[in-house]
Amino acid sequence: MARTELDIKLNDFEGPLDLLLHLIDKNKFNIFDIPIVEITDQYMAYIDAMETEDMDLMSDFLVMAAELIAIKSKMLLPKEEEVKEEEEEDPRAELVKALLEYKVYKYASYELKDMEIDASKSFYGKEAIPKEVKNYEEPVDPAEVVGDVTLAKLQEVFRALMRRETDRVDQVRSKFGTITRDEIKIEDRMIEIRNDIKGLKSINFKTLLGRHHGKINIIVSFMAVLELMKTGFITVRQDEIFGDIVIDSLE
Amino acid sequence: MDNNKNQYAAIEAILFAAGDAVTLDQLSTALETDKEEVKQLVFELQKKYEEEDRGIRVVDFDNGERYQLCTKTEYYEELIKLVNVPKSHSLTDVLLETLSIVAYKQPVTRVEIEKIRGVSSAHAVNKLVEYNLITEVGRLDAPGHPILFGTTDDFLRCFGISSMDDLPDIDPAKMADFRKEAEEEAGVINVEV
Amino acid sequence: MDNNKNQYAAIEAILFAAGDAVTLDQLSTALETDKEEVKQLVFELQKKYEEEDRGIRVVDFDNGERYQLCTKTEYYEELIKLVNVPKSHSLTDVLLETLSIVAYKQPVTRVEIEKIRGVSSAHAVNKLVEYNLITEVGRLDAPGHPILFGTTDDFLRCFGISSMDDLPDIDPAKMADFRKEAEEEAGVINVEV
Repeated sequence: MARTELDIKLNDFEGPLDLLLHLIDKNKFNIFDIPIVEITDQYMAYIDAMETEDMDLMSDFLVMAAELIAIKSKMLLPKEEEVKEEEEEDPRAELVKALLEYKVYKYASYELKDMEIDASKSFYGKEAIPKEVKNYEEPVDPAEVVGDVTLAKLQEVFRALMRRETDRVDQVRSKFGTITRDEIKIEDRMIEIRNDIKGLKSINFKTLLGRHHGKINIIVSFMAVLELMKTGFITVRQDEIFGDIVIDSLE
Repeated sequence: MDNNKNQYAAIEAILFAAGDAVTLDQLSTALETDKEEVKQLVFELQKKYEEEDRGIRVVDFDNGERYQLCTKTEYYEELIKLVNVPKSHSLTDVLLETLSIVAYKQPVTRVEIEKIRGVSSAHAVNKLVEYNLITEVGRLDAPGHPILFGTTDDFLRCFGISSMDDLPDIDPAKMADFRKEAEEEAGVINVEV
Repeated sequence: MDNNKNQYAAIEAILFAAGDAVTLDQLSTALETDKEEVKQLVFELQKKYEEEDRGIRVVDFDNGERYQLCTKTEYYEELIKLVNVPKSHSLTDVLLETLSIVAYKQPVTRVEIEKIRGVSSAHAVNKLVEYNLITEVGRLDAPGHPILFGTTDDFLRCFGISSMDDLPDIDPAKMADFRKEAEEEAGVINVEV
């Protein structure tokens, strides 16, 4: 075969099956009775002349080459008894099946191509949702939102919140650092209290607070009292639960 | 084939495919018809769209310099049903907390709510306003004039009460009780604040 | 007002605004009309579009499961003069071949495609996924759980078909045709395919 005849790049073929179909077509071979020796020779000639840098494609072509050679050698093997021959499968059967199946999809792909050309003449629109619709927010039925939440539940939530709020303030105790940023420091308050009660026999905690209103002040004062008690400057009495706290100076 | 009809169809196809506004010049070029005629055609097409109880119409800008297709406003309702996925709304814990504060402390500012909850509550407040359970009832006479929130009539309706007097008592006395309770629990002694 | 007419207009408005395919379910919800009735309405609308020499038409996908408006092919000439034709990805033979295998054999794995094509097809499959003509439709319950590919709505649009039933026949009958053809040429019958 002349080189010029092979002057088709393998890239022109979709794959080995495509090439085989081309050879069958060109030689007017019967697909059900492919002259395997001839087609293998022609196939190999194409492979030899192959110009492709695509190693994937190359290897696919080589796999087929190996298959063709295998089929060829099977067919060249001496045949056994006549009877057996009829039952024996043609070594080319698998290949023929593959070629036919491939040919079907190849045919379909041509049909699709035509259909695509026709279909490309139709244009689809773009989304055109009016702004008013896009920005629309469904009015919510408050009753649906409330659902089965009762007034009692609402109250319970509020109670829990109030409790939590106090807890949060109380936690300040463990975070003196944040308090010291306030106007009053426990240390300063301790000194103040010591001065306030110096010379007094005893003083009511409420009286001691005096001008020191506010939650933080109460807490700081209370902490200062506890601190002074610990360090032995004062003692603290409370006659009954929730009763007045009475502070006695030891100085 | 009726030539005019085809021209109408062509205009419809063009306006539909373009999506955006198409100029009279462009239409004239595409239809190979002079501008005055195109203007007349579009005018007739507009009438057809009106008459035939169609879902779309042709709007024109700058006295027929540009045309565009758009949906008739009559069908916005259907579009809304198409676009809006109904969401289920309910009072989450966050909303419930916020609502309870507004209910019992109203009128109240957002900052006060946040002070009680200890976290920013803008989203929750906005949601409750959106749900029409709370609303602006005034402005605080303070720097920035922050909004004061209170509950709405819908709030009363939804909780089956006729006025805020029906709210379980959380008047100042009651509030003090709460605090006392809380303080007791926290181990803080009873202090007059 | 004629109720039916309004329904048609509503469908037109919805399809126009949506741009993309609208499902029968969505239409039914938006129109508050049961699905069978909507199907019938759209069917009549399709006929109206045909008869009235309109520039657009309603295409349906999967036997009326989804609907979309598009221009009539007759007005392609006018449209290309104006509308920027979105340079549709040119489908090479390799892509078309791969696509036809997916179309007819879906759901199908890449390995199956490669077996039929006799050549590695990763690149072609990726391209088709990129063009949104095929997509992952599931996983094969086999080692490695390979991806199963199927065609998309864009595939239907691209080839102007409304469902896979509209694909050209390549069923066993077609296969038989090929065989017969070949057999006639050679006058031989001996291989079981």
